[in-house]
Amino acid sequence: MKEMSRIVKTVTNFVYGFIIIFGLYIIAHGHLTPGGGFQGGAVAGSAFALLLVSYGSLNSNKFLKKDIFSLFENFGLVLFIVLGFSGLGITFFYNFLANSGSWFGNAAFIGINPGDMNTGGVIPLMNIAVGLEVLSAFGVIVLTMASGAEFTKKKEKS
Amino acid sequence: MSSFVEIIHISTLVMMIIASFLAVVFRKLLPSIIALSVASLLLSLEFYLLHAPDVAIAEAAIGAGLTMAIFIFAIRGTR
Amino acid sequence: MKKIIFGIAFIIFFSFLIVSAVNMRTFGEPIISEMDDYFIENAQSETGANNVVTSIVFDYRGFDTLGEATVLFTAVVGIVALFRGVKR
Amino acid sequence: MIGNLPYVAVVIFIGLGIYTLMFKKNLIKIAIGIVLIENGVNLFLITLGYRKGAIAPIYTQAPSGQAMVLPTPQALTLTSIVIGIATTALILSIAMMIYKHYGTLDTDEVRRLRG
Repeated sequence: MKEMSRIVKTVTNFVYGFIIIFGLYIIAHGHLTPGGGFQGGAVAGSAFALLLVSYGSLNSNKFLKKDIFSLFENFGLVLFIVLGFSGLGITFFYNFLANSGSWFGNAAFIGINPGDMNTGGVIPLMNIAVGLEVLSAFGVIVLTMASGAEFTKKKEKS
Repeated sequence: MSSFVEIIHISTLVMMIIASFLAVVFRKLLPSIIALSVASLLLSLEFYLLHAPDVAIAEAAIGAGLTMAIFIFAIRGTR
Repeated sequence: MKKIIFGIAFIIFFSFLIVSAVNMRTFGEPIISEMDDYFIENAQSETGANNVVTSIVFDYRGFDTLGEATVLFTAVVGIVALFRGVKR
Repeated sequence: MIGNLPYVAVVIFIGLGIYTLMFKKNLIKIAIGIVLIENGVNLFLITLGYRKGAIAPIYTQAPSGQAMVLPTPQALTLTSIVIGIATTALILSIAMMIYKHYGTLDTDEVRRLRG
């Protein structure tokens, strides 16, 4: 796909950082406000789709590398499985950090409260792992399909 | 007060049905996909009206953004 | 000929769906809700998260999320293997 | 006043999707039909968990003393949406490779040109 006009590229340069920051905010506050790993990963992945559409698939291969995305995807999935196996002293997927006083281990107020960032046990760590995996997976899907569209279309007669 | 919310609810459902009907009827592929994206965005508003903000964020990001990009790559690859 | 048979089958199926949708229980009044009431009551004291949906997704039903992550990983591997011969 | 209108909307979504799967010949059009069926199923799951006059199931800054919507169907729908985008991407990739191999997207043509 060819690159688009200068107006589209200027707006993209201005706006894509804010979209990625908003996605990371949704991932980090997943246990207090609406959001979580899936939603934040999807929002940040749409920023990569915006970059790819506006700059064209040939130019954007210089700053979006498929191998780095694939590496982060594997890292997220392995981190999620390790966090699931860590509570195996009692059951699989046991929340061993909640109400323990260490990382993310404050006891939550019961009932309606303004929210404390330091609660939730193992849930924020799992949010980060799943968010990393979903973000990288959407990046790999969009990059691969954009380079495959150049491959499967009919050659123009020159 | 509640009747106002119900009017918004009913009009969202009716517009969603019209948009998905247009997505099936159109002959050319690009207008059809734009109608599908509009239907998905209205479905996200419907989820918010049913008190499910988590699902509304996910549907707005995935259904209206990434599905559109993937379908456009597929059309560019098959012409 | 094939289109006529498919059309008749589609009309019968669609009318069945319409009848069953009109005769369903009233909108906005769930009947069985013991499990959800337990989740709403005890999610804050057991997991410490304010968002009940996130505590269900990552704590009570972690197996579903594990299967979902595996399905997403498998789909990505399938797409990359399908376009393997494409040079950048 | 609203009655059972959301269930009727679900049925119309699924009916349009099955009509597209039955009578259309283009492969990308068939993918659009599958996406419509997914939307209908997601709306059905959310509609089953709705409770009239309740609030969203989040305790942060909520108004006090009201019932909450059932949270389990929302969690399952969240899983369903991500699986839907993954399968749609796989379907479209296979359609692009079929176009590369046969040169057309019509299903009858693809069946005739076998070999």
